[in-house]
Amino acid sequence: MLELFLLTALPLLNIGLVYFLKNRKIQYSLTLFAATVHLLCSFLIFSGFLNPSENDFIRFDSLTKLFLMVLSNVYFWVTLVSYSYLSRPNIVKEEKSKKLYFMLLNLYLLANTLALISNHLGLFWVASETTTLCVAPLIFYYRDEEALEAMWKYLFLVSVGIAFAFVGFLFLTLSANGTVLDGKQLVVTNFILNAEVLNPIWLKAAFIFVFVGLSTKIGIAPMHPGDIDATSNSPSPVAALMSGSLRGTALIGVLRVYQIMVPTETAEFARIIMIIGGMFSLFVAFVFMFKVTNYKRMISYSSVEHLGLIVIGIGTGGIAFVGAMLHVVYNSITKVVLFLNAGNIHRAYKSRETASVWNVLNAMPWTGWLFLTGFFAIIAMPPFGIFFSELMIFQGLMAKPWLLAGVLFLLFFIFVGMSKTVFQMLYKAPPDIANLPEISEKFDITHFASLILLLMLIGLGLFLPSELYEMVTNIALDFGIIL
Amino acid sequence: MDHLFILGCSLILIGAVFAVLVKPIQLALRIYVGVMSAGLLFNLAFALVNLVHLPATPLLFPAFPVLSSFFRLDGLALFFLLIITSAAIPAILSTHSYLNQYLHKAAAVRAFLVSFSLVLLSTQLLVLANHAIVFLIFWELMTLMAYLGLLLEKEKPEIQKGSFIYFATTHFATFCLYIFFFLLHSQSGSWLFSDFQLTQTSGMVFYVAFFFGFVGFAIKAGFMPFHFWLPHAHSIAPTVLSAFLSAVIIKTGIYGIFRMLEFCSPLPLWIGAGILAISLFSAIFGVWYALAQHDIKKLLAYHSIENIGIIGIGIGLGCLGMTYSIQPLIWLGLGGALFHTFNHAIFKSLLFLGSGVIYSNLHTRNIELMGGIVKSAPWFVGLFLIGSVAISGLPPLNGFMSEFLIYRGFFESASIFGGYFPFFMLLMTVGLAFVGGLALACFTKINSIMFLGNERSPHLKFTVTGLDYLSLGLLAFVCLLFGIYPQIILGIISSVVAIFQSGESAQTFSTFAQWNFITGIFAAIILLISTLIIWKVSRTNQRKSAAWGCGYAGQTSRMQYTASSYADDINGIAVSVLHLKSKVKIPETIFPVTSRFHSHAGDFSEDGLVKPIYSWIIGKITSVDFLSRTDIRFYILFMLLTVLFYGGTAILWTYL
Amino acid sequence: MDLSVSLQGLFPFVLILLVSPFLVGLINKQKAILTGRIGAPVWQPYYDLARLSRKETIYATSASFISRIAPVISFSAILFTLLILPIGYVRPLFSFNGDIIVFAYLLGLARFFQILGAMDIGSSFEGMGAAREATFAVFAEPIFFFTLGSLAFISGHTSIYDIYHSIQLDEPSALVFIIVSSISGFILLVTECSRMPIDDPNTHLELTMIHEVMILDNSGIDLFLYQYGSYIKIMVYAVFEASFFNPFSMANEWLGFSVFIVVIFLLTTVIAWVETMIARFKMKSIPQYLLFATAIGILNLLIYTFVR
Amino acid sequence: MENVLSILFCLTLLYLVVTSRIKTYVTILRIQGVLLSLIMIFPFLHHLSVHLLIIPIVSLIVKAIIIPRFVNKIVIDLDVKRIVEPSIQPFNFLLLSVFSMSVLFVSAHVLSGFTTIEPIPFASAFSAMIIGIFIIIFRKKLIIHVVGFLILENGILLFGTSLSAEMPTIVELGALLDIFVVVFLMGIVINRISSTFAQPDVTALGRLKD
Repeated sequence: MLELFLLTALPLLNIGLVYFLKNRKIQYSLTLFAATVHLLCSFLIFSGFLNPSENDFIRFDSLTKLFLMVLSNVYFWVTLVSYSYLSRPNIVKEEKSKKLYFMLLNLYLLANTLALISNHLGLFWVASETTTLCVAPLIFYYRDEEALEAMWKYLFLVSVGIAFAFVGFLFLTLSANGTVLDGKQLVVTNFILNAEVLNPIWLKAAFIFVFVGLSTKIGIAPMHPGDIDATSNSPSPVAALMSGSLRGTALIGVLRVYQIMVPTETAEFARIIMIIGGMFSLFVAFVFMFKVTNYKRMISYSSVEHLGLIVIGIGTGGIAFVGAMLHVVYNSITKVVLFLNAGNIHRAYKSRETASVWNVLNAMPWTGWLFLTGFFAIIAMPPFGIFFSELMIFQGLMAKPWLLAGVLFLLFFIFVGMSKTVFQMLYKAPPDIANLPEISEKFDITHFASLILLLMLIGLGLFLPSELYEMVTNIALDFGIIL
Repeated sequence: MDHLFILGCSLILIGAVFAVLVKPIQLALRIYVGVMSAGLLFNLAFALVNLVHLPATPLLFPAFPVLSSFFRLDGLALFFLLIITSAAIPAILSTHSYLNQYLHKAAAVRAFLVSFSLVLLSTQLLVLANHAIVFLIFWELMTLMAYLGLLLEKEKPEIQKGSFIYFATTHFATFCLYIFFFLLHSQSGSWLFSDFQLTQTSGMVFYVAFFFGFVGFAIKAGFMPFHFWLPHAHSIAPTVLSAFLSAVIIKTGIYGIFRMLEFCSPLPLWIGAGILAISLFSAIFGVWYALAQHDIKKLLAYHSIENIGIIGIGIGLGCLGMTYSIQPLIWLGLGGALFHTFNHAIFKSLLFLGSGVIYSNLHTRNIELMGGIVKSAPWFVGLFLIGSVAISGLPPLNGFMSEFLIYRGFFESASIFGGYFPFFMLLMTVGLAFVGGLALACFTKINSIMFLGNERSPHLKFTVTGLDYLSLGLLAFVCLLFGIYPQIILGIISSVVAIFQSGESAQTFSTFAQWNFITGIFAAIILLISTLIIWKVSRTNQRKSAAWGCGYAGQTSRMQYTASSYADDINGIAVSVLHLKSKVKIPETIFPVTSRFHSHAGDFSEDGLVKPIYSWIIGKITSVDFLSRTDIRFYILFMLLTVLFYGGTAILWTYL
Repeated sequence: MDLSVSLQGLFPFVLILLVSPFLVGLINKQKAILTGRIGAPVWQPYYDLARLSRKETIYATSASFISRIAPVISFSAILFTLLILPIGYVRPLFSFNGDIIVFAYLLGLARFFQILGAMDIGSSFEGMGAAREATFAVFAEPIFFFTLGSLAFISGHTSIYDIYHSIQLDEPSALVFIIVSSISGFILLVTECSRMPIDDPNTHLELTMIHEVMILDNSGIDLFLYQYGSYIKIMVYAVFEASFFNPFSMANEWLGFSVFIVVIFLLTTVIAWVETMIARFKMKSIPQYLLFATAIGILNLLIYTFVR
Repeated sequence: MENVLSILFCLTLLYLVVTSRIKTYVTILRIQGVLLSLIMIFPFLHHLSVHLLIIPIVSLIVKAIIIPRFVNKIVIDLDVKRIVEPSIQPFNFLLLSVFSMSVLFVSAHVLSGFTTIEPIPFASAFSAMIIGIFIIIFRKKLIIHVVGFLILENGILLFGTSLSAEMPTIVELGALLDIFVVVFLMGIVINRISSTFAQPDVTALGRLKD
């Protein structure tokens, strides 16, 4: 129970403390402390030093361990840069948002951790709805019209989506009616053990509703718009948090249901659905990469693309599944880098429109180069991790050559569209030399975080640690994939 | 032996570190050049030593068995390592003087130096890779680092455009290679090159794999019609990088094709025939496009396409040899191709580095604005001239020797094959001769317009630094050496080609020509020329006078023949094929008024193929707007429809 | 091969060096006769060369070292082509596998430097001539490879000497083949040596010339080298042409020698006759004319390949 | 008995479709809350344990009292017009709703043939969901969207109770709390939107696009 306590109690305690202690520095230290402990704890769990006990509500299988690690990692870096982000000179309106910032962050950590470790679908549902609730005010950080709209859309769309997911869970219980499962109908492990007795019709219905519902959070097209609006209008650390961890949290819900379906004959159906959803996400990213005029939205669409790719990988199975799991890790890291640096650009140029950003590489060398490197990482250039995970996904897709051809086609044009935007921001000479805003930058904590994360990405890619690989293959094993 | 290589690579990395850390940029540059050239020399020595000891193929990192299985030191890899290092050393030497003009932008220069050294490193490791994934990693790294290298003057719009085209196209090539390697992997179950096998018995897989592999490598190599990125990238790159791009990076595509041939034996006939056709096409139109250019670097880039075509002709010939297992043809074709690859790396480096010297003095790439350089820098012009003669394939320089091998291959094949073969082979020979004629026209054009006559735009002085002379001189020396005495390298090539020769009777180069005889003739020619020149100079009755102008004495430098007019006769024949556009304003009144002539050479592949397809796709994409709704009610509707759609899928899936 | 064979090859080499101005003189004399003049003596080229070699050399102020080395390189390259070419039945001094390629490219080298030498002055007259020279060379090169290359491909040899010696006139198609080849060869000669109807060696109107205008600013020893080089070139191509009829000489050395002389003499007559009777072509239509010659070559080879 | 209540529930839905007064929407939310609590109390009648009573009571408080009151307060605060402007003709909407409800009932009947569902609560629940969604789709006012969302949630609740599955009390309470907080948050956002934009409906929210 110690682990559970470490993972959840500290954030819980912090919520109260932060609420009463108004000094932001203390708030920050407390939150960072909780984040560090969380990171340490999940690392220990990940590497097998701690073996937490499990019950009907809590479970620590490989999937949980991996996603917990992803969450901790993203959360830690986001917290680390939060203080400097909050201390930036800005307009008065935001002062109000800052009061709640750390409290919501702690609540988010608590809810997200619970969602990840939950073995009970009801608990998962409550926890993930709570994550939405604490992210929504964070989206509204800037308190302007766009943020308001984004917050409304995200809140409403995700609430409806989560309601759909709930319907899905109810279908799951329905599928177990009249079987040995009666009475313990929302416990995932029980389902997995008795998958063969489940009613296939309701199983399929459950998957459809869960997948569609949670897609609003994962960002699978066509349920992606709320996500796009939210990540592009929220402050960068929050956007990084959402892209890096919240999408993963929703994904784990889908994966749980899929895991139940794996031994049954309906698994094939789930795979088809996931591949359709993934392909449609790629298509959407493909279309919008040529339409976006806002660089944060562009990064959000890139998230849609990568989550789509992950879902395709999961749906394809085999080595692609392994690739997809690694992709979750790599994508989360890369997205943090991109969003943090996009935030720096936003602060300097006071605009999210690509057209009003020029020559970032010269004006802000640190941010510019890190952003460029992050861009190379996200388009799967070696030696960054995404290169390897995409390669695995492609290799798995070789079994379906036409699909692979389609994926590569879409990815190529996504790359073209994205790089056009990025390069324009980074190199384009300013139209009017005289009216340039005064920009000077020093090496600060966001750069430090980005640098470490990129190095981590290279390290994880090139020298794939055996622990990580073992973990991923264990997950694959849980999903019935033997390599 | 491999500590030489490790030492070399570490020195290259150390060079990059110095470039970043040393504070005064001038000093950083100097240290960089020193350290890098030392590192490259080590690697050159490593390649040479191992090549001499062929066919023994030692391990690269014997201490680390896992790592050493990723790399392979066979003849082909080592030969390309030789090419890379011998082209890289002069490029590095020239870096010093070329970058002097950019020293005020210290950060950009440092970034360039780092990416350049990483390009060098990844290219070298690329050719040694024996593992498909490792190969792909270095392949992409090379692309990426070369891309970063292009950004030295990133504020210029043309550089943004050109570098983007380069990046996007090569990324596309990488995607093709993904498919290629995956198919190979699925066939052999291994990622190691040494295990790859692709036979025609595998049916469809063979064709698909070959298609994607060839397209992927051909894009990199610049075969027509995949070449369109090449003139853009080469013309905007910093010249030292252009030299390396043209001399080495596009050769990695050739390297890939060679490897592919190794995997796919036995080769069906259509591969050889197809490669021959596409190569001849590239060669002819590459040089013809080159003739129409005014931009010296663009022109040289098109010449790269021509030379890639010539190399491809050699490869195609070798493929025919492999198909029918005819040893001499394999030797002459593949050997000629390898030799030409090496030679092209040498003389194209020479020409590009030369154009870099011109650019740093005159700050223009337009040859119509040059002229008269020979008076201020005769030695420099002499060196450039050696490169020009070599690339035109004229004796007694190395360009001739490799083309000679390929010609010999054609003649050889004619005597072996019967039926229709001689006819087509003769057509290829004539095509090659035609290419030679065009190349001659082109290089007389640029040498004349750039160097000779009077200055078109006055420049104060033309300085060529000692390091420039050193690097150009080294390259010119190699051109001359391998032209007169190719036996040195032909021995190596024959042991490299042995990989492709099935059967025991690996022939050596001496079978195909009396090399010593040729050496003798060429030496005699040079001797005769030198004697005559000395004799002529010693004659005292010389004098200077104004040039003959039909009695008109008021000639100005603007009245000289221009590059456009020089090439007009030849290009006039193929205006439509070449996408040549010209705007003329002819004076129509009796008294002359302002008139002008402007010509521009397009590119059929870019203007006729890539752009239309690209803009069609983009047009279709941007016209998709059912997703661009802002109303939240649509999002909910989408959700509902998606559920219904998936439900329908479920029903279909269950009952069909 | 042993020394005696080599020495045997050296003899015709020296002979041709001596005889080549005479050949030009012969052409000019016949032309004069055909136009009803007495004309200069056949020895006139020798006098010209002797005069040029004595005169001082004038360089244009805009000329560079290229002008000084170009004539030498050009001349040397042409000289060496002579060493490769077989004369009648005699094995040349240098004969090796692939010498056909060296032959063609040595002429290319000569042309390369001649063009550079012309362009060195920076005068637009020379530029015009050089551009034309380059253009026509592009289209002339294929003709060479078609005429000699098709023989090489049929015979399987790559040495000019072997190629000529492999010609067998044992069937009518071969005879036709040889005759058509010699027509192509004649067109090649006319182009390469700047004779009518490609170029007019007599006019001194700068705008219409090719070869003459390129050497406009050369004088003294340079002009000597260029002129002598061009005389040798004509001789080379005449020999090239005459060797097509080599098979007739297979039986008997003396018969061969006489055939050789007769053919070359006939050739001079034909050149002279053509120069008298035909006007120079329009510059724009010359490439078509040359492509026509190439087409003849293709057709010829096709017929030969498929009739056989 | 459950079936009767479910049918009543359906009737409220149809009334929802035809009405155009916002006040009626709130009233119907109340009625549905009461109906749901009644349905949920049945397990208690079988077992008679306090444990089973907690959920119906809490849901009665939340669904029938607090939330409708809160919605009503927003309506009054915002001073929105009482009339709902539909973006579809009322008759067509009714037709569509009746059609989808009949489809749902028929398919529920078919499905009950070979699975263990009770057709009437099942179909009623899904009718509520689909009509909740229709209300969101065909109405412009944001407050009506919230009502539509609540109808959807009511449908889900009905669906949940129609299954014999047992949720742990804590989870169920959490779910109710979550829904309450969501609605609360939505209310706050709508308040803000109405103070920021001219009118709180979807036409105001069109800034974020590509």
